[in-house]
Amino acid sequence: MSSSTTDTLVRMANDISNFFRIQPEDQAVAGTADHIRRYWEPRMRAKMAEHLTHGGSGLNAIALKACERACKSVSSAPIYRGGT
Amino acid sequence: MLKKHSPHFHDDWDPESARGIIEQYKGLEGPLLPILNALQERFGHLGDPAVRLVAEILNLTRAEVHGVVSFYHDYRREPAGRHVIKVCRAEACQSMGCEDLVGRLERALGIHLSETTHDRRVTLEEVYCLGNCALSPSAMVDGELLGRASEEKILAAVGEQA
Amino acid sequence: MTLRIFVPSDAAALSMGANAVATAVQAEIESRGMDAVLVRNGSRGLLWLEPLLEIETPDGRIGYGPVAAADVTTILAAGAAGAHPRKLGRVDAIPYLANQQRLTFERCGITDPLSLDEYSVHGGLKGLRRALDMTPADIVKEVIDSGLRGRGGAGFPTGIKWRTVLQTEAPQKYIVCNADEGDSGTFSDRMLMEGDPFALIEGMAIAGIATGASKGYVYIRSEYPHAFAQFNRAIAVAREKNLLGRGILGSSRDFDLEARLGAGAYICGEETSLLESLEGKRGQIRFKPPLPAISGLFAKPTVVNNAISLATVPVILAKGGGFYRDFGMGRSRGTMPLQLAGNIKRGGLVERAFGLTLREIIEGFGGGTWSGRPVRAVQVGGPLGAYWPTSLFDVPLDYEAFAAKGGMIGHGGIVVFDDTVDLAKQARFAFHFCAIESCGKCTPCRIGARRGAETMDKIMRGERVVQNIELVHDLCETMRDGSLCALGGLTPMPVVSAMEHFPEDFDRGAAHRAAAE
Amino acid sequence: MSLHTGNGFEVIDRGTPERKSEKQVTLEIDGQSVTVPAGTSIMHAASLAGIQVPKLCATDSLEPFGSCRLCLVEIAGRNGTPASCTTPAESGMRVSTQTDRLARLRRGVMELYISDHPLDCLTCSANGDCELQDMAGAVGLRDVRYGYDGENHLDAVKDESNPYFTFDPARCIVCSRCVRACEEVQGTFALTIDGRGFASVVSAGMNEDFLDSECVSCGACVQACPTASLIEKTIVQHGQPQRSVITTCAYCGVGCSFEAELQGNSVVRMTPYKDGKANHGHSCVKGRFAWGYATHKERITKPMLRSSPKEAWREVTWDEALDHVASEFKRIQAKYGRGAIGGITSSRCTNEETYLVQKMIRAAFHNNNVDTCARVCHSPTGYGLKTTLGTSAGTQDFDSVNEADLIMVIGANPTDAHPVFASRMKRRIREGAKLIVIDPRQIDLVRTPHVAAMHHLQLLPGSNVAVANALAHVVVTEGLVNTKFISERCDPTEFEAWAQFVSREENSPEHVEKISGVPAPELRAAARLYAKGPNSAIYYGLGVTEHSQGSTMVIAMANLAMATGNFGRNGVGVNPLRGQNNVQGSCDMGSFPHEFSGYRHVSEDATRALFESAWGVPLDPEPGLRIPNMFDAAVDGTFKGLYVQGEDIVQSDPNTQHVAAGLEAMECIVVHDLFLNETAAYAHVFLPGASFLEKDGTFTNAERRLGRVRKAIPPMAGMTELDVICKLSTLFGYPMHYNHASEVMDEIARVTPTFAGVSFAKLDELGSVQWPCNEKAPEGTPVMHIGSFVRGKGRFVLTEYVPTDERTGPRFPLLLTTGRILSQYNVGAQTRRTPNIVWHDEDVLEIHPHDAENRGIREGDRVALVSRSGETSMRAHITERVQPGVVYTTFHHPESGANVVTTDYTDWATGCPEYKVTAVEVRLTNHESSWQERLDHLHRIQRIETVAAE
Repeated sequence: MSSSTTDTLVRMANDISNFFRIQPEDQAVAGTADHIRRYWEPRMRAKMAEHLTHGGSGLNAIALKACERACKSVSSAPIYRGGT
Repeated sequence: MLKKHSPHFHDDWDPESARGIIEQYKGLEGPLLPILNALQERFGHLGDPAVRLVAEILNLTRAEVHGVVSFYHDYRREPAGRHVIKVCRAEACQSMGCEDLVGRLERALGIHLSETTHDRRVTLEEVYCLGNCALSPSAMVDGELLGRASEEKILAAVGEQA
Repeated sequence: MTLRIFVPSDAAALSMGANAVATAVQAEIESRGMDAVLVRNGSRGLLWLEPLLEIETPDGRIGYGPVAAADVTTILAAGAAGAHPRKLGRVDAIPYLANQQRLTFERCGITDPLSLDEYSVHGGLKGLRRALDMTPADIVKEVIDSGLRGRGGAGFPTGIKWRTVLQTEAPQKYIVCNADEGDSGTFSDRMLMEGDPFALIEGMAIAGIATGASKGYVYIRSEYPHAFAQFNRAIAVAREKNLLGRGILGSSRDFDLEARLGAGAYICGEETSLLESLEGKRGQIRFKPPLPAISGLFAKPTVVNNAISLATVPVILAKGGGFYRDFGMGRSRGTMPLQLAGNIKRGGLVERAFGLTLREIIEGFGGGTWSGRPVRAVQVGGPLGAYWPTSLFDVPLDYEAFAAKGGMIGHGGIVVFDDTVDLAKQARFAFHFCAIESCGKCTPCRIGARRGAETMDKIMRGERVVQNIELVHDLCETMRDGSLCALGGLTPMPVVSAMEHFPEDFDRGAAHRAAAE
Repeated sequence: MSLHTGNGFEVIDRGTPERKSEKQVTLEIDGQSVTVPAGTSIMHAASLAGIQVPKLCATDSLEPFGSCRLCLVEIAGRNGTPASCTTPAESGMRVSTQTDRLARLRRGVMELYISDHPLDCLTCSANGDCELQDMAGAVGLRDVRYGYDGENHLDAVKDESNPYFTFDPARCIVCSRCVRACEEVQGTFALTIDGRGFASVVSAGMNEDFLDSECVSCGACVQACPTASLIEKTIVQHGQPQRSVITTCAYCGVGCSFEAELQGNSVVRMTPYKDGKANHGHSCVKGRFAWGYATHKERITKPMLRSSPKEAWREVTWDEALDHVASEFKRIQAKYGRGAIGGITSSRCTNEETYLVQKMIRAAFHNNNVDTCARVCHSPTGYGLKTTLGTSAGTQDFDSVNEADLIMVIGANPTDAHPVFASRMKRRIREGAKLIVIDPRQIDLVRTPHVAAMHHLQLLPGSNVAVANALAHVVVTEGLVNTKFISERCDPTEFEAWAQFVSREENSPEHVEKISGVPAPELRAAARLYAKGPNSAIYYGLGVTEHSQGSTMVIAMANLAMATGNFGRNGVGVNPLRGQNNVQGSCDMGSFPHEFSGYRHVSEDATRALFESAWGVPLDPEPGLRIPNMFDAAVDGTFKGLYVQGEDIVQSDPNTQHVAAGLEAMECIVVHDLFLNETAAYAHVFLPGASFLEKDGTFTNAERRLGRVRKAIPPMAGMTELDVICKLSTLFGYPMHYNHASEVMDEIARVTPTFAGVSFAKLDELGSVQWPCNEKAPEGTPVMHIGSFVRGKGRFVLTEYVPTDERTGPRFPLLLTTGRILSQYNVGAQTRRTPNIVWHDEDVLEIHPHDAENRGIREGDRVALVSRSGETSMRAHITERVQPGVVYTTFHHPESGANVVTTDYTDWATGCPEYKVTAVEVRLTNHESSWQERLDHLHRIQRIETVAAE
């Protein structure tokens, strides 16, 4: 697994969280997590999960919480709940 | 004085003063003819650079400006001679022998109507009515109207000012 | 009392050396230390007498003419009471002038054209002041009642046009004065703008008030540089004296106007072409409808009137529509400023009520030809007017009477030809002129005029004369009924009238045959 | 003037445009009673009554002109013979169109015309398609009595400067239709009449050659010409067409309807179809003329294989090629897993083809690794509009612009990129609509003859969101909000939060001025103008989407439009100008890895169940890889096989070297295209594609309009994409078979609620239809969100301005932004293979005189363009169209390598690349960049080996 790809994922997660950060934190985390779950292919989430096991360096606070929520259980059932 | 008496004299194109002229009139409603008249007054003719500049400032295409310039008899795309003789060839002047007068002038100047002498001194043109029909035949030399015009009278008008 | 000496600054007078005369007068006043002032008036319209010098006396103005600069010393030395070969006596007693009925040209040549005070003293501004106290509808009614019809040529009732503009709602409306006086044989617009410009300004202001238009344009042809300059000077005076601008003459009404110079296009005398030109476009004809009164300049409701029509409005408002209506005959009411031109002994401007005959004008006022040869033809109404023989000289001047004989009054130009005229040549010229001045939009005019001239050439060369005359007749029908505007539509009038009244000039086959024998 | 042979869609020219009026008038024409809207011309009314009045200068695409005088009629009780084209019908009129007098007049006019016209009908290019010829017959002209020796224009010199058409003044009848078409239809005003009277002659510019004039070669003049004066060179060369097929242009997202006119199986002309609802008979230089690429000699028509990209291509049979692909992809899946392969659908292909590609990937590959080139252009549009309004598409039809009072163009350059729509927009502006342009560069619309923007907010690239927030700030703080609209149509709580957010000082124009460089008073004035409307419409392009905040900006625009009540009627809305012909369609068809057709997420159980039952296979509930992530995964070694249909990812995707690295890491790359494009250099299999002329299907344009693509000629390679996908899928173990594209559309309609009412039969009947088209809207939906938003309440979402990470600094002090020009299209694969190259034969770098001066750069110098990603070189063009600090280029030529320098920063929501903001330095150079040298090498290999293979 190349580190550059991980860097890309970290940047993507941060970018997503930066959009939501204007909202109250719980909503921001939820929004970021939902976005990642909806749009990231399982490999990407798995790779992020692995990065989290090493501490998730580079992720900002919201992105870190969101990734923990969205990427930890990749193989779990569909997470879509409707609505955006 | 030269300029006053030779309104058709061709001054070198000067984009800055042309721009000034255009800017002066561009606020008018329908500013194109006043601008073209003023530019021709200043430069003696309306060359391609003038057409381009007018188009640019008025936000028109050069096609439009060219279309207008080419429509009106007065506008010149090329400079005229230093003196311009316009001889009236409309009916009132016809009744008083203007065709004969035109022939005499052509022979005297060695040019045909719409032409300029080799030395660029005189351009001979026709015009249809100068509003002086009770004193036909009429001519206009460098903007000055002549009544009961004759070859002698017209050539004297050019000669005096040459 | 300071002596007033008048030398016209009218373009016709200038064309005969009036400036040199004026300079001589000024020099004479100074060298003699006279208590005198030189006034540059307009022309009286006695153009064969230009330059006409006048000296004011308690008994009236004494005229001299035509005067050369060299005559000035002797004239002033002799004084108004003395004798002089150029002396004409009291100008207003000269029959040519005494026999006129001047309403529109009441002041022309009498006043200093740029003195608004003089204008006012001589009856000016009365109409406008009255109009300012009237409702627009009442002003329009007054003009309708006067019976004034467009003096540009079409003869459409002026007041009706105004009513349409008045009734068309729009945030902006315009008064456009058509001073693109291109007809050969006409010069009344020019004389008026040079000799009594405030009359036109006042007339336009009244039109503005009557229709709700606050802006006017006067479109002056470029062949009239002198009139353009003079009229602009008058506008400047009018603005300064609040005849134009905001709250004119202290009222709550705004009206301003601008003079615009044409660029050499006879067609721009047609109202829609004129509007295109004012908008800065090629002077191509617009189709109608919509009428300019509804969608005219910049698509706004627009009054387009001839300069003489507008300059006649002040006298109508000042003296009432009924006063004006009492002049004239039939449906031709009021007076018409006629212009005597061409090969004529006494050329000039004659303003008379409708109804007198061509003979009275040409022989009475005009005195026959300049050349002294017999009159053979006369063209009334400009280049698109009919050529008439002397046998029609008893037709009275009246729109309908002229139309009944296949002619038109047009803008009142009368061009006289002596017996040297070749009517086939004149017919060819009618086509040729149409070809030169065609805007090029509609096919009958664009191609037809060219082909007409070419076919006339063939006739004049004696080629297939009968067939070609028939072709010219067919072409004339195509142009008359098919053209978009009056230029193409009326070009057949001089052609057909020449062929009808002077057939001998067209039978070149016969002439050629005769020459061959 | 085109033929309508055998296509079943006859179009009658009624001479003057249709008029709309509540008032109807009834008149009698030649004894027939006819009722028409007030304002209708007599000519038009007659045509409706089945009476064709002779005419030459009149055509119903132009306002009446009244010049030819053939259409004269007589009206009972009126003098004269008025022209029927310019005379409005009035109640009670009794009109005669045929009388002896009229016949005489018409013959008289025709006699004049013909006296100045060549008498070579039999050898004339327009023979059989000439209105002058038709009219001479109609009026019974037998003789020209003037002879032919009069003055004429027969010796006038022909202008052949334009690559596509000639102008022969000798055949001109001076009807001014060309001049008027250039003005009224195209809005370019490049033509005029020179001179007057008999000397009148049509002139381009100042009597220049067409090529040197202001002409943009849209073809409107040629279309309008009633004779052979303006005629296509193809017609001069090949003669008149025998048949025609109505189809949809394959260039931009305007989706113009065209008639492909043919002789046998050769296209000889493409003419815009008058009843086309997107273009109303208009066209641009690309669709009208630049179709020669379709049969260009570089078209690949045989499948090719090679074991590695270093080797030569080998021509093979279709069977061998497809067997190879199937076995390679199976091998890869067996070795690396189900998710190791994927595919890219094309925004240039039809809806049906796109649908099948994604179906193949989902159903046969058993994963969701499908993406489309819309990823790199308008994916943020889908995200942003879906989030706020509930639908991933523009809100209006093109005709809506006719009712806009204020047009705001943001990050789009319509006169270059969407010229046919730009002409309509310009016409509306000439009619009085006001214009605001938000763009870092002075695009033509800012000031072009007869059009001038009231405000040009010349912002720094990357500051879109800040500017949009500032506009919103003014709207909210100055009380310009449409409270009635919001209370009825939007979520009030979310609005309140948004209003509070935009009101913050950080969003004030005065603060945003510091970020964007746009003066605060300009921002305030623009916001007021927009809010005042009354109908304000936003049109935007890739200058909005191709940013790290592309989706945020789309949301911000939707917020602004909601706050001012600009949705749900004509003249308003938020409207993307889509780049490629079928970007909208490829998105609609489920090309994105996370959603099925109709924008339904793969994780929705009910949707998946619907598709599983329709397709008969279980489907993956997890989203697949997006294009940039495919390259990442390839570099990571988990993604090995890629099928690419009709997209040149190497040239068009950002950070070329990263793309190349990803491709080089794969084991089987299949390129399915017309030409050996840049991506093909990395491919193992090349499958020849079919051009739009060779197949049936539909394209969906930027206004959600489905237009039919109809097969005009047989596929040059023997198979269309539809055939190939069916075969490939079948080989892959998932059999697919469709007899015709219409069957694919039937399936799409079954599984997609917004398309439920769409069928080829309906399209043939209506011409085209805009989705949603279903039971609720059987004839489609021109304007969306009437009454309520698709998602219910309109949703305000906070849009904080988050600057991109791409920053200028001492090393890279300039900002590069990119765009396109009129004559070229996208990566130029098509237009570079046409004479359009005369207008643009290389990409250049636009640089402000100030920046050029500082670097010693003169006009035309070769400069190196360097970014953190890479380096390329091109010639410099010094211009004040760009502001100081900003440089600009196009990406139509592969040699330019604009994307070698662009970065891999992407939109946070969709991964759309940030093409529009790259920090760069520019310096003089005298050689090509190393990347360009390598490209030359790659090209040489491709070419030599391809020639060898032929």
